[in-house]
Amino acid sequence: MSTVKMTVQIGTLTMRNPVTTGSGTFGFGSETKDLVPLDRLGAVTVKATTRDPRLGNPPQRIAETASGILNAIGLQNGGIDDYLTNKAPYLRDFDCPIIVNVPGENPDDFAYVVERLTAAGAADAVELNISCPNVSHGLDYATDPQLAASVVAAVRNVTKMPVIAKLSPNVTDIRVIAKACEDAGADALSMINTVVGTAIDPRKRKFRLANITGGLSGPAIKPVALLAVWRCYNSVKIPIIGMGGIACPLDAIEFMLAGATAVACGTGNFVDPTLSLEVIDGIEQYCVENGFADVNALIGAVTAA
Amino acid sequence: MSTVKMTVQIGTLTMRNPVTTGSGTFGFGSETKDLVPLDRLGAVTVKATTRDPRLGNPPQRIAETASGILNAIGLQNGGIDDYLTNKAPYLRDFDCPIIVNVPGENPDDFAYVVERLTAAGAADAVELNISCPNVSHGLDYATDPQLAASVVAAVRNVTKMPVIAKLSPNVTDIRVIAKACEDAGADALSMINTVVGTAIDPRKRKFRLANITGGLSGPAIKPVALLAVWRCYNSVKIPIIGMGGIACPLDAIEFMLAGATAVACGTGNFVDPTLSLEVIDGIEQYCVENGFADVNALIGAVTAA
Amino acid sequence: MIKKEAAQVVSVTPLSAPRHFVLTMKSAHLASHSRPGHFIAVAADTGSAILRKPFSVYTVNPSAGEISILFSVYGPTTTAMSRMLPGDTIDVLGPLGGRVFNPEPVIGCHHILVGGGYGVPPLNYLAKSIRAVAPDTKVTVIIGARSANLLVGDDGLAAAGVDVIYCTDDGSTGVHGRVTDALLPLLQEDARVYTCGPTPMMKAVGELSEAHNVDCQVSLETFMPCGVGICVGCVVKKRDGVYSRTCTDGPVYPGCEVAW
Amino acid sequence: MIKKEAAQVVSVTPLSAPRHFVLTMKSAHLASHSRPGHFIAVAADTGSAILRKPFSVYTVNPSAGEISILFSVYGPTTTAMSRMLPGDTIDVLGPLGGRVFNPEPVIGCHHILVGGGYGVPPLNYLAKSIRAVAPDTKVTVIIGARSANLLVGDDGLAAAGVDVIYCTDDGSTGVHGRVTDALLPLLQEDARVYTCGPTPMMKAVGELSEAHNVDCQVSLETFMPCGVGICVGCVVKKRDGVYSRTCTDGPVYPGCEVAW
Ligand SMILES: Cc1cc2nc3c(=O)[nH]c(=O)nc-3n(C[C@H](O)[C@H](O)[C@H](O)COP(=O)(O)OP(=O)(O)OC[C@H]3O[C@@H](n4cnc5c(N)ncnc54)[C@H](O)[C@@H]3O)c2cc1C
Ligand SMILES: Cc1cc2nc3c(=O)[nH]c(=O)nc-3n(C[C@H](O)[C@H](O)[C@H](O)COP(=O)(O)OP(=O)(O)OC[C@H]3O[C@@H](n4cnc5c(N)ncnc54)[C@H](O)[C@@H]3O)c2cc1C
Ligand SMILES: Cc1cc2nc3c(=O)[nH]c(=O)nc-3n(C[C@H](O)[C@H](O)[C@H](O)COP(=O)(O)O)c2cc1C
Ligand SMILES: Cc1cc2nc3c(=O)[nH]c(=O)nc-3n(C[C@H](O)[C@H](O)[C@H](O)COP(=O)(O)O)c2cc1C
Ligand code: FES
Ligand code: FES
Repeated sequence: MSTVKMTVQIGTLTMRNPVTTGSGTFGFGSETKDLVPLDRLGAVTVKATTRDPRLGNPPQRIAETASGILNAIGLQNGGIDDYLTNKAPYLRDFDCPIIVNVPGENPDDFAYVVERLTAAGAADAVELNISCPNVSHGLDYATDPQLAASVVAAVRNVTKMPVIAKLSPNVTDIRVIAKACEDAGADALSMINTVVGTAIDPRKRKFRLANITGGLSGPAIKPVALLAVWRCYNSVKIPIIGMGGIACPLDAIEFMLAGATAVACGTGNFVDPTLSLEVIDGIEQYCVENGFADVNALIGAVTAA
Repeated sequence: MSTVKMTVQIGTLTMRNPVTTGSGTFGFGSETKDLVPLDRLGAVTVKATTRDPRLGNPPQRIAETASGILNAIGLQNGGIDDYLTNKAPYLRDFDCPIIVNVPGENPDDFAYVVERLTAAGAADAVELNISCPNVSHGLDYATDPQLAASVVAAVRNVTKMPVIAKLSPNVTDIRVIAKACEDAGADALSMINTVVGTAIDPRKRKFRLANITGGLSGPAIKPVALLAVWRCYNSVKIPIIGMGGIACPLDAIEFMLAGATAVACGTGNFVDPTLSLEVIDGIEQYCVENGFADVNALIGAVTAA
Repeated sequence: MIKKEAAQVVSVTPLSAPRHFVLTMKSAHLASHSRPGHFIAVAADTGSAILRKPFSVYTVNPSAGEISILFSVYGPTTTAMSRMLPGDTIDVLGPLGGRVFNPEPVIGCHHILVGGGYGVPPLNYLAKSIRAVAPDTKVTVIIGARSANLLVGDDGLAAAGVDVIYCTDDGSTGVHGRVTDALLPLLQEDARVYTCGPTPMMKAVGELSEAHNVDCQVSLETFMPCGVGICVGCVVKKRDGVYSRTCTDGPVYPGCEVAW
Repeated sequence: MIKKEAAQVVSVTPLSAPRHFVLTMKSAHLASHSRPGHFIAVAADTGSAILRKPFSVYTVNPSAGEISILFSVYGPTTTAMSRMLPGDTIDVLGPLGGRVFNPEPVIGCHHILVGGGYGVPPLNYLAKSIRAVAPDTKVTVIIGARSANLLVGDDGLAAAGVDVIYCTDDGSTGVHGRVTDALLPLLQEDARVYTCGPTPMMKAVGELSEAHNVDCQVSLETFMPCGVGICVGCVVKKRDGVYSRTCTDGPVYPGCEVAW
C-alpha cells in the first residue's frame, strides 16, 4: 500500500480520491457494475436529472470527429421522481458520494429538483448544468454572468449540500461566469461542458446529427479545457473539477497541475468503461514516482515553460 | 478537361477556384515554390504583415495535441516595408491573387498598413486579423462587435480592395461580430482563427508553450469551424472563406456545404504542403461525380439529417 | 457479466467476399457466455478511431474457449483488425446486449432467419444453436446480397442441416430478387422470423411478418458509441414514443415494437 | 529542390542499441540531392501524429538510388516506421535544410565531429563524405552516450579511415567522461568542429571551440512542425536577437551565432 494522501475536498464533500465521472458519460452507475465498483471512485456524477421526464433528441445523436465526438442527446432522462425511485436506492448501496447533475429551464426548475434531492438525501452534492448546449435555451444561463448567478443563488437557498456550477467553454471569457457563480455562493466549479460544433456528411450532403448542432468532447477539446481550468484557478478561490478529453492518467495530472482539485472521466468511458479506475491508480503512482505525499500538492503546480 | 465552373467571387475578387491558404500556414508563397505553383491556387493568403517588424514569441512556439496543434508564433514578421520590398515582387510574378493578412493594435495600425498595400498595388484583398490570440490585446477587436466594426470601418475608408474580416471562435456568439463587420462595410468574412488553449507537460510540470496559451488548429477544431460558418452563413449576406482543420478534399466540401464560398488550407499544409492542390482537384472531382456543373452550387447546400 | 479483456488473436482469415475476414480469438469468458444476438466491442489502437466498434458473435467454441467474429473492412477499426496477426491481443468488451434472440419454444416451429450484410453472422450462430438444441427442427436461413460475390456467412449451415436460400439483386446466384420474395411463401402458421441486416431490409421483413401475424425478432445495428448503456446515443424510437437504448434494451426487439 | 514522394522501403534493420533501426528507402531524388546535414520529413499514417517528423540523412547510395535514416522508437511516427516492411511506401519530403554542413576547405584541416543521440547519423554521413573527397584528410568522430549499449551510428567509419572516439558517462566503453573531455586535447590550430546532438552537448562543444578560437558548426535539432519554412515554429534565438527558422535558415549554424 502506498502512503499517498489521495483525499480531496470539494466544499464539504470529501472525495477519497480526486476522480469522478462526467455527467452523461457514466449513466447512473449500475450500467457498468460488472466493470467499475462504485466505492473505488472519489464520487459518481450521474446523468442529468430534470424536473419532468425528457424524451431526448431523435437519433442520430452522436457523431465521431477527429479525436472527439459530437453529442446531442437532449437530456433524455426519467425526471426527478424516476431518479428518487429507481436510481438513488441503487447508488446509496455503495460507499461513494453521489453528485447529481441538474439542468433546468429557469431558476425554479433547478431549485425544485435540488430541494427534492435534499429532502430525500439522494445526493451528496449537486452539479448545476447551466451549460447544456443541446436543449433550447440550455446555453443562456452559462453565457450570462447574471443569469448564471441567479441559478446558483436560487439553489443555494434550498440546500446545504455542496453546489457545483458546471461551466460552458462557449463564452468569450469563462472567468467572468466563474466569478459570478462564486459570488452567488457556489462551492465549486466544474468545467468544461462540451464545445458547440457540427459535422456534415459530405457524401449525403446532410448534417450528421438530427439536432444539427452538438457538443464536442474527447481529446480534441483538452487544450481548451486545460486553459479554462488554469484561467479560473487564477480567478476564483473555490475548487474546480476539471474535465475535457481525459483519456489516460497523465491527462488527469495535466488538469490537476492546471488547477483542478478533482477530475472527471467523460467520453473516455465510452472507449474504456474502466478508465476512472486506471486514472485513480495512475495518479497515485505518479505521486509515488514524483515524491508527492499528498495529491493536493499537484493542484495548480504547473510552472512556465 | 472537366467543364465544372470553379470560379468563385469574394467581393470584387475573382478566384479561379475556391481554395486559398490559411494566413501563417503558407509563409509568403516562396518557401514551397518547388511544391506548389502559385498560379494554381484560387488565391494566396500570406502571413500577417504588421506596421513595424515583430520579433515574435520565444520558443517553444508550437505543441502537438490530439488531432491538432497549439501555436503561439506571436506574429513574427518583417513589417510592411519588408513585405513591399522583399515579398510582394516575388508574389506578383504569378497569376494569383494576393490576400494580405493584416493585424494591428488599433484601427490606425490596420489602416496604415492597408493604405500602404493599396498605394503599392501589393495586394488584391486584405484580411483583417482582428483575432490573433497570441499577442497582447490581439483578441479584443474580435470579441467586441463595436471594436471589430471600428477596424473594418477604418480600413474601408482607405481602400477599394475587398476587405475580409477574420473572425475568432473565442466568443459567445460569432454571429454578432459577423453582423457588425458586415454592417461596417466588410466584403467578406474569413473564419475561423484558432481556438485558445494550452498544453502541459505532466512529466516536467511545465506549460509546453513559452507563451503559456496558444491557438488550437487542425482537425480537432473542424466541428467548431463548420458550425461557425453555418451560423454566419445564415446571418450575413457577404461571402465566407471557411477554414479550420481541412485535411482532405471532403473536409473542404463540408465547409462549402456549410456555407463557405471559398476555403483555406491551414495546418494541413504542415503535414502536406501540397494539400491545397489536392483539395482543388478533389473539389472538382466531387462536382463531376455528383453532377454539379458549378462549384457555387455547393455553397450552403447541406440539409437536415 | 461484462468483461474487458485483452484477448489473444488465434487467426484472421480472409473470406472469398472481397475485404471480408473472420477473426478468431481466445476467450473462455466470451465463449461460455455469448448467446446468439450478443455482440462484443473492439477498441483498435489506431490512434484516430476513438470509439469502440461493435461486432456480433459469429461462432463460439466453448471447449476451445474461442469465439469468432466476421467483419468487412470499412474504417480504421476494421482495417486494424484485418492486419492483426496470430498472437496479437485484441481489446474487447463483452458479451454485450441486454436482450438477445429468443428462439423458445425451439420445437414445433419453422425458424426463418433473414439476413443481409453484417446481419448474417449472428443469424449463422442462431441457426446453428437452434439445430444443436433440436436437431429435427426446421431452420431456414435466407441471405440477401446485391451480387453473388458479396454473399457471406453460410459457414457450416448446410452441414448443420439448415436450409439456406440465397437471394441476389442481380440474380447472379439463387433467387433473383429480394429476401422478402423468398420469405413470403414461408410465412405459414408455424413460422417464426428473426432478422438482422440493413434497416430497410429489417423494416420490410418486420412489416411483412406482422401482416401475416408471424412473430418477428429484429436485431438492430444502430451506431453504438459505448455499447454498455451509458451514452444513450444508440437509441431507436419505439411505437410508444420512447427512445430505447439498442445496446442494452436490445439489440433484439419484437419487430412490432419498433417505430421504423 | 524539395520533392514529396511515396518512397519504397527497402529494409528496416534493427541495431544492437535497443529500439534503434536503420530504414533504407528507394529515392533517386534524395540519393542524388542530399548533402550532410540535410534531413527529410516523414509522415507516418498513424492517424494521431499529425505533423511530419524530421530525420537526418544517414547514408546515401546514389548509384542504387537509396538513402537511409537511423532512428530510435519514441512516439507514433517512429513506431510506425519500425513496423514497416520492405515494399511498403513511406511518405517523405526532402531534402530539407537551407544550410548544411560546410567542410570546405576539406584539405589541410583536422575535422572533428562531435555527436550524441540522434545527432550521430548526419555526422556519420559528413565524416564519410569528407574522406571520400579527400582520403588523406584527418577526420575524427567523437560519439557520446550514457552507456555502451546506447552507442549508435559508427557504421563503416573505421573502414573509411575515420578515427572514432567513444565516450560514455559510465565508462562502460571508451573514454570515461563527456565528449568535451575527448575534444579538448584536439582543439589545435588546424581543428574544425562540427556538432549535432542534445542541446546541452552542442552548447558545451560550441563554447569550448569558441574559447579556443576554433570554428564550430552546430546542427540544431529543434522541434520542426513543417520543415519547409512556413510555420515559423522551429526558431532559435540568434545572438543578434532575431529568431531564426532552424529548418530553412539552418539546421546548421556557426556556433558563435546561436544565443544558447
Ligand atoms: C450490434 C452491432 C453488430 C455489428 N456486427 C457486425 C459484424 O458482425 N460484422 C461487421 O463487419 N460489422 C458489424 N457491425 C458494424 C460495425 O460495427 C461497423 O462496421 C464498424 O463500426 C466499422 O468500424 P470501422 O472502424 O472500420 O469504421 P468506422 O471508423 O466506424 O467508420 C468510419 C466512419 O464512419 C462512421 N460510422 C461508422 N459506423 C457508423 C454508423 N453506423 N452510423 C454513423 N456513422 C458511422 C464512424 O463514426 C467513422 O466516422 C455491427 C454493428 C452493430 C451495432
Ligand atoms: C533536423 C532533425 C533531425 C533529426 N534526425 C533524427 C534522426 O536522424 N534520428 C532520429 O531518431 N531522430 C531524429 N530527429 C528527432 C525526431 O524527429 C524525433 O525523434 C521524432 O519527432 C520522434 O517522432 P515520434 O512520432 O516517434 O514521436 P513524437 O510523436 O514526435 O513524440 C511524442 C510527443 O513528443 C512531442 N515531441 C516530439 N519531439 C519533440 C520536440 N523536439 N520538442 C517538443 N516536443 C516534441 C510530440 O509533439 C509528441 O507530442 C531529428 C530531429 C530534427 C529536428
Ligand atoms: C454523450 C454525452 C452526454 C453528456 N451529458 C451531459 C449531461 O447530461 N450533463 C452535463 O452536465 N454534461 C454532460 N456531458 C458533458 C460531460 O459531462 C463533459 O463535461 C464533457 O463531455 C467533457 O468531458 P470529456 O471530453 O471527458 O467527455 C455529456 C457528454 C457526452 C459525451
Ligand atoms: C502556425 C500558425 C500561424 C498562424 N498565423 C496566422 C496569422 O498570422 N494570421 C491569421 O489571421 N491567422 C493565422 N493562423 C490561423 C490560420 O490561418 C487558420 O485560421 C487556423 O489555423 C485554422 O485553420 P487550420 O485548422 O486549417 O489551421 C495561424 C495558424 C497557425 C497554425
Ligand atoms: S451505445 Fe451507449 S447507450 Fe447504447
Ligand atoms: S519547421 Fe516550420 S518554419 Fe521551420
